[in-house]
Amino acid sequence: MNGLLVLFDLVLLAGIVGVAWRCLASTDLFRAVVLFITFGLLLALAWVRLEAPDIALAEAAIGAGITGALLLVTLERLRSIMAERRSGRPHSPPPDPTGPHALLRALHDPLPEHRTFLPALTFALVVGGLLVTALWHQPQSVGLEPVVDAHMDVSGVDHPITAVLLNFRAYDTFLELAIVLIALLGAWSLGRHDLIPARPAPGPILPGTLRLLVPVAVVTGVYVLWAGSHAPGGAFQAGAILGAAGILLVLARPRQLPMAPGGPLRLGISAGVALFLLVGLYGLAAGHGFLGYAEAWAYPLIILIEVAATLSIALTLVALFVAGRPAGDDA
Amino acid sequence: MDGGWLLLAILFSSLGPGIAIFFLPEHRQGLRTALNLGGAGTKLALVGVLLAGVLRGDEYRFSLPLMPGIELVLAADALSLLFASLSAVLWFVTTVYAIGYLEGSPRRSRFFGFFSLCVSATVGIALSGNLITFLIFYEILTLATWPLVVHRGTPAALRAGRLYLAYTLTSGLVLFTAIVWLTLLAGAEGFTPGGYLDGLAETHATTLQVLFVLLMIGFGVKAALVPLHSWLPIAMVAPAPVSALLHAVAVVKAGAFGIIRVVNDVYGAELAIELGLTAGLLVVAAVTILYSSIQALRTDDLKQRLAFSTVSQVSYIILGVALAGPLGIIGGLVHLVHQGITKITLFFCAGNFAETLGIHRISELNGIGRRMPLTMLAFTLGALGMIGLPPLAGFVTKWHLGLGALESGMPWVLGVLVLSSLLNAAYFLPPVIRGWLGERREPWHEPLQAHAGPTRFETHWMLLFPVVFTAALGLLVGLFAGLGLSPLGWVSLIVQRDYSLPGFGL
Amino acid sequence: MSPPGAEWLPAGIAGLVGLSLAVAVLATAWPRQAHRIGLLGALAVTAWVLVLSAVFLNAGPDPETAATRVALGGWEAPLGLMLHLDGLSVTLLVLTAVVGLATSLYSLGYVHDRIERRQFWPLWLWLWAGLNMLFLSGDAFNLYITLEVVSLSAVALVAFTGTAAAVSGAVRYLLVNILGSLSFLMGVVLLFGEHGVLDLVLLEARTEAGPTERMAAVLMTAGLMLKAALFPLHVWLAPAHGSAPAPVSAVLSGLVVTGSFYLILRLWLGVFAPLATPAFGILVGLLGVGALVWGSLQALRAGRLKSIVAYSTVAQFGYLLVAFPLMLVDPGTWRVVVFFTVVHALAKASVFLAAGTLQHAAGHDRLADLGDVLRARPRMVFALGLAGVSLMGLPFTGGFIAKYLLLEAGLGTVLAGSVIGVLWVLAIAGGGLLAAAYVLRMVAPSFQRGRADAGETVSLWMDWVPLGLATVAALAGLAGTLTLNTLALTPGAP
Amino acid sequence: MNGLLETVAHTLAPGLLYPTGGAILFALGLYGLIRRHHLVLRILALNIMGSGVFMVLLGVAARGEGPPDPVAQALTLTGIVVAVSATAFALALVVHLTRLTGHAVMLPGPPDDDAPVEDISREEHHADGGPADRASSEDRPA
Amino acid sequence: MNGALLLAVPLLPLVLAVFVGLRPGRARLNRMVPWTALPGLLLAALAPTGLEATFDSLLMGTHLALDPTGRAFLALTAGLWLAAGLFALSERRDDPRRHRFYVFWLLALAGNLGLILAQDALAFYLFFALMSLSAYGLVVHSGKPEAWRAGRVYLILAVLGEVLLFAGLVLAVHSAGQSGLAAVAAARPDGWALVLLVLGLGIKAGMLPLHFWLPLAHPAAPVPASAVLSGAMIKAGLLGWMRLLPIDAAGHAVLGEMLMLLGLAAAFLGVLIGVVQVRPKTILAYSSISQMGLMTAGIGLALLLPEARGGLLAAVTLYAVHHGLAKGALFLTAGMAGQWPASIPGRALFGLFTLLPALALAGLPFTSGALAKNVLKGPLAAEALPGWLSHTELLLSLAAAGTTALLLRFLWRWRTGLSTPADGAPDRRRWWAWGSLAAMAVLLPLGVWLAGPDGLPVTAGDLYGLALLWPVLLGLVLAGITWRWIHDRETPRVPEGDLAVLAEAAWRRACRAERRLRLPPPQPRRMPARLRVLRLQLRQRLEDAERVLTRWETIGLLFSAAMLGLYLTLLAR
Repeated sequence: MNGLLVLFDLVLLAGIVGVAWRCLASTDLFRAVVLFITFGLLLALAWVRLEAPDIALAEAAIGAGITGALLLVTLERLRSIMAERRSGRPHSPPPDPTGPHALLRALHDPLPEHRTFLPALTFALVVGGLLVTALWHQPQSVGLEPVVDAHMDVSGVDHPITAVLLNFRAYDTFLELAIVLIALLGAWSLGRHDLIPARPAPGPILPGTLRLLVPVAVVTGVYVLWAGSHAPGGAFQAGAILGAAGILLVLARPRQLPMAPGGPLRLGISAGVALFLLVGLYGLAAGHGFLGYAEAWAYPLIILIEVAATLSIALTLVALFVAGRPAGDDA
Repeated sequence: MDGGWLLLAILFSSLGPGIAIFFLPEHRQGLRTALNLGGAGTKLALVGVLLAGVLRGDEYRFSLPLMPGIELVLAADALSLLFASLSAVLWFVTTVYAIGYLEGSPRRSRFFGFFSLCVSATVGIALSGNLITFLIFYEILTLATWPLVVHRGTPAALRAGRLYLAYTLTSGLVLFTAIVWLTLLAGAEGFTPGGYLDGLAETHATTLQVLFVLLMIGFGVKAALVPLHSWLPIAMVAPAPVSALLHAVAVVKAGAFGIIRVVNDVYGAELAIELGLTAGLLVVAAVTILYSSIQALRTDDLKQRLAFSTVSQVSYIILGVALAGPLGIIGGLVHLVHQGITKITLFFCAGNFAETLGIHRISELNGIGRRMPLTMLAFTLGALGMIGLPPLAGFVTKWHLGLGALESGMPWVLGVLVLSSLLNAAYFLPPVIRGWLGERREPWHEPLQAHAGPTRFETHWMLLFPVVFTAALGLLVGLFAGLGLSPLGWVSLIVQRDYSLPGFGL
Repeated sequence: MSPPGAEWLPAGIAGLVGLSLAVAVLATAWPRQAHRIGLLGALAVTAWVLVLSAVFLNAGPDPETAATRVALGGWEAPLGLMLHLDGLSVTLLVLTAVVGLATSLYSLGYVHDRIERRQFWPLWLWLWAGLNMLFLSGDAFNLYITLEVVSLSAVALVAFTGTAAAVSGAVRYLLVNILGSLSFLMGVVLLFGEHGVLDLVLLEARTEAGPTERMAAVLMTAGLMLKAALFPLHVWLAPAHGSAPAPVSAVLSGLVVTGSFYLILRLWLGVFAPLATPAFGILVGLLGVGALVWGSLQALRAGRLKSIVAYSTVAQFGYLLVAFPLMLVDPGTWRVVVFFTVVHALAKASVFLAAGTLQHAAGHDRLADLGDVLRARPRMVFALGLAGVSLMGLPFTGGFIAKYLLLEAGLGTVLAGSVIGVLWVLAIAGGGLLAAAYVLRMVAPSFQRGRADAGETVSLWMDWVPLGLATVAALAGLAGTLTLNTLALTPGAP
Repeated sequence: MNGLLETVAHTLAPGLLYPTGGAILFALGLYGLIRRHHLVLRILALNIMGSGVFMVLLGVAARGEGPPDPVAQALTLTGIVVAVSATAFALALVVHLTRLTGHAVMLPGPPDDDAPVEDISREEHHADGGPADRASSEDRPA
Repeated sequence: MNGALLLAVPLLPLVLAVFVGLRPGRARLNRMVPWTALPGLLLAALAPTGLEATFDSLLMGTHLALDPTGRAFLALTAGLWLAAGLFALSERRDDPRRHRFYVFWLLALAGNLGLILAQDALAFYLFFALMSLSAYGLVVHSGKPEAWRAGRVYLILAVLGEVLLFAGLVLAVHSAGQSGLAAVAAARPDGWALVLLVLGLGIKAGMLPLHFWLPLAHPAAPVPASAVLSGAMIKAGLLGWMRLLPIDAAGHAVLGEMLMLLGLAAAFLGVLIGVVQVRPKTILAYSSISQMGLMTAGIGLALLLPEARGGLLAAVTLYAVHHGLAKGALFLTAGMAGQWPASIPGRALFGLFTLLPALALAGLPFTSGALAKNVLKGPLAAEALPGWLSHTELLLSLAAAGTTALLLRFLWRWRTGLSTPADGAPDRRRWWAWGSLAAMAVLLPLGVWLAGPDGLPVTAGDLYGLALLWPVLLGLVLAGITWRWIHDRETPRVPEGDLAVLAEAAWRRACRAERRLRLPPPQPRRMPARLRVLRLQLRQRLEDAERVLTRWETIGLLFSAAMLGLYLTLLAR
């Protein structure tokens, strides 16, 4: 416990809180999003400090990366929609209680009136204060670390987090995959992707960069996936990295997306869940319990699941980025 | 348990056809009529079988656990049979009448469906073996009656329906609360002649008094006790068979029957007297009798007058129960039947006048006795019965009530009866006199013939038969009141057998 | 000597999860056949649940040991996840199966467009699977995940018609859900920080009234209140339910909201039981009274059929809140509460389905202009009325039994000397009147004299399922004893 | 003096410091959620709240003497994925909302009474478009 | 068998009433109407003593019997109804609504016959009510305004009488513990029961001051109806008194004195008001009041002189029979005004038939009147009455003088209306009916003397008696004075129905009030406009409030507030 670390912690936390504050206080949405991405990266740093490299990796890839991309593209879409509406209907702004200007400037959120300031502040302070009080009263951790440690030898993998994710608490992980899938189904159900304006990333840099970036990303992804069994990394991180690559591809050629055939696409996005479930049901049938593995088969099965999950996650993330349902899905 | 199936069969003899009728297309008139009459006839027959059984002294009981410790109990004692037979007989008649009355009108499937539901609920009320079962059927009755009240679908009908629901549902809630409370205190006992609350009288006297008031409010709305009666005259907008049902067979009777059950079989007359409950009830009943008679005098609308008369007459039942002596109870119980028969006659007649000749007001009745003698005869019998002239049904009641009042040491009740009879005469004799002795100069306006063609009798036979039947019944039950199976004989049996009270030998 | 079939119980529980998940995954992967998969799956899941509950009832006569816990993957808590089946979860599983089956059948008629079918069925099956998993979950964090599965798919179902109203309702619904989930998760984290375990049974054994538990209770309860649309946090409900497709509204109002409430109940019965104070009961009870009054008034105000029904949900959940102070006096009341929820869910779902049919026939659901269709469709009116009667708490329906038991508990409180108990009794008794008023609003136009016009033709499913479900809701009264006895098989709960 | 230092050191240990930071983030997110109107900002606020939760969780996990609790970390990972899924879905909804209504804020008010509610079971569909097509085409000027 | 006989008497007219009502056109049915009274007459004449029957199933047990009093009343009633019925048959020949008249006639007949046979309170009340109410139809039959007015007064008093009688019977039966009339009387009704019984029956008997329906109803009703009304029906009240009042060995001095007072007052007032009337039937009505007063006094005497009650009751009965027949004949006389024969012998017979009943009423020796009066006065000589009552005999004689004067007044007013029938042929049926009744004035005393029924020892001396002559002479003198001194007018000096005028004024006021108080038609009222506006406003408020709640910041704040609230409540242990 040395002072420097404490100082680092303090500064880091102050930075995180400060960035979050600025993010939420900014009137310009673009600025807010950029600050949020920064916030994500700072968090990743904090996770490292908390000895959670897996989470740091995930935060960087998913929390900052994918979320950032999603946010940015959303802003872009909003701007485009607004512009189109403005040009189409100059004299009839849609109704909005927060004032006519706010609407026309899509990416601008005026600071709210002062009416809610005091109560909101009070409540936030009280809730935060109560939380802190509760946390300060907690005993030093008991935790599950010893239990996990004791079972690592039968988990089939070497990395405790992977063991927890894909063996001890595989059910959670399975559902997590399902949630990603449901989010995509939800987004798809809203309409076809061609309803949503898609804007190419401007400039010639991206296509050029892509040629470099995509292979690197694929390699990194595969590595992270493989490393997951014994070191920080795993399906989600890998999926996020692969997904990021996919997103870049989409960004580069937004109007010429490959016409994904419906059937295989569906299979692709549900492959992870399906495989996971199959293995789980097999475990049930074989007497290891639902989502259980025979000790000997644990490792290969986990890897199998991770591979499928990675692919599905990557595909799903890209699809979420596109946001609309591909035309092929309706065929 | 063996006999339980008979009780269920009685219940389902109207429920089954009722549900079937709901799903019947509008144009299947023959099948609907068959179902209606079949159900009514079956019920009548089954009640007859039950009657014989109970007379033999057989036990009939059906129970179904509803909640832990609480059962749905159907049981047949002499009192329940009194009400059950009344509703079975009158239902049959009313069904015939309703078929005739509604001929050619729309939405008959709905009407008869709810109609049957109503009667099922009424029979359920009659056969209920404990308060909770009673409550269940009581509320079903409320709900099943509403569509009938609003059947015409006019704004007035809907408003009347709303008022009806507001009154009955509110009172239902009060009743509900009271019953739950009572059950908490005393357990879910079945009706016991003489009551089952004796053990609580010492410790919970005030609570029992409060509960009694709540129960009376709950039943009082349906029984149309005076501050709670306003829905009844308004509900007159309903078609005539519905009014007959409301006033004679089901709704009002259900309330009165509930009061009878509470006073006699929950509290027990002795306890009720001891807690000073009957005195209050007596005063309310007396006020109701007089007030509504005066109201009846004030109106020119025939059905409204009849409605107020119902309010007044039903309180005779309650008066009798509140007298809490054997003769008073006999008077009250027998009036349950007598009022039903008499009032249904009157409503049928009013319906006939309205349906055949488009007449709604008393001032238009002049000379109707010549155009519709049988209906007018029936009306006369009904009216005189209501006044309480011998040998009609109403007299038997009044006689016993009078004696009961003296027996209970409350001669002022006799004064109420005298005054009420005078008022009854004052509002019932004018229509009778107008009908027989009045002169009509212009020709009759004949809406029925205009739309259904000439009729063989003075009106459609399905409208005429019930009138004649119930009028004759009203005469016979009074005239042969001394028979063992007459309502009076049966009621005396109830009082002797279930309350171990000596009958009054005359 | 365990009864026959008991040894299959754990496998059956896991199998139920597996089956419902498999159906959902299959429908996702093969959307073209989604409706067929859905129908078969609905039948299979329903059958499975019924058999499972029969086996459970047969096997667990002792309330203390009745819970069956299944270690997933063979990993016992605290390391692994446990599925947890007891009387409470069985009851809700059966409820879900019944409503789910009805909704599925109804949807066969309602969602007939090819493309919509592809969107609808996978989401719906995921929702159903999520509900099954929610009721079976015995782990705090896993509850959060299942809640998310449920809410995300529910939001997607609300939005999937893609209209402005639907999307707007869905956005609000989603944000509220995320806020609620995060609050819940924060509570879980606090508990985990304090005790280092996530399993509810283990947590229950370790909790005592400390600041962490208190804060966790507050966070989780508030979050779930938000999700369960408990007054005054109900405002998302009407827009979401009002603009969602009918079968979705039915499931949302009948099951999803119920799921969140189930969790509140489960937590306060187990983990947080030591924390409850009379003041807490009174606060929740007052909120309940507020819900009853406010929800009913709004239902009386609203101009659209589905809005009325949605606000009626707000009002009806008031009863459940009012029951909290009663539970503090007589802990056994919780079983009544669950029975009430079951009955309410059945009735509410059938009302929504009927409303959907009417809306389909008329092309809108503005009450003022609905008279023609109501008059021409007595079957729907009957369904509305029957379910409405159950909502009012009038006999012979399940609502009556539930109301009776609630009132009994309320009066018991009064008799035990609680002054404020009078308020609860008044609320319980008076709520029925308000319910009657808004049910009457829905039903009365059909009795008005006027033109009858059946409107658009509807499929057989849409015509009959509402009535069938309403009948089930009405007859649920007969299952009162059974339900209460089943619920008694919940270890830990009073 | 030593005692004070120890208390400070104890307070500033990551196991307490980070949870405190997490709590602050949670409160901050809540504050922002209440105060801001734009849906994207609200989504950001929710994400910040979520990050607060994760920070508490990880902080708590790191409180012990030994290596951090892997279960907590696994949970966090799951939470992050869930959060990003929800965010993605929310953003998609926001885009569609803006497309349909022209604004990205939530309008207050009950869904009354004249708001047209479309009934999907009635709609005529064309092979090439979903219901959303129609809604959007209606929404746009002719 | 006995039962059937007894029951048949009232049942026969009832059955016929139903048939006449159902088949109004049948002439043959109409012709049977008068003869339905015949079984009653036969029963009275031929039935063995002690004929009785009990019907347990009828009402709450019905007991019918024929006792000596009943036999006398039955004979009177049946005979009078028979004669009047025959008279009616021809008198109503041209009435288009005669079947209606016959139905009411038959119903009233049934009631009248039945109440005589009834031996228990319920049956008595039943027949009493049947008779009273059916007679209303007879009173208003002509449909003229006068008839409606008379009918209204009659009906109100009849119903009042019913109700009072009902209450009295209930009280009496309650204290007796059983409902047989004999038992009731034996239990000595007192207090309210007594008052109610006297009043209830007194209305029917034309007792002062409830007599005023009589002078209205008699002139309004058709002649035969007036005949039975005055001759038979009002006797029902008397019979009731005889059956129900405590006329036993103890007597009842207070009641007796009261009845004496009322009876004698009626006897004189009836005369006084009667002589100033102008319409013959009105005069007869007042005569009835006067005569009933005498009978009332007779009952009073029986109460005052318990030892002599047997003779007194027999005397009253005899008086009732005598009065019924004579008054019936006189009313028929009024109806014969249009039958003044053209031939001299016819005129002589006509005169005889006219004078006979009149003289009988006046109490001329060898008429029924003489016998009745003698028998009535008989016990008075033996017993000593206290106070003013000691002058009873004188008072009775004075009343007889008044009767004479009144009847002369009747004959005088009646004479002016005499005319010969249009076709000149005498109406035989009317003649027979009238003549036979008139003849009874002399036949009755003869019969009584010869037959000498139980409890009524009649000596030849009772048939005449000079004491009876001077009142008749006094009456003639009085009549002469009246005729000489009082200028006759075409409108009566005291309006017909005396007290009824006052009562009617009150009634009219009540009717006006009733019209003002009339209820609106049974329409459920719409909500008042003000409330409707309020409801709309409330609706708007609710919507606004919900909109405020829906705002996101409200949701957030409420959410935080909920957390805070929950936390605080959890702290409050």
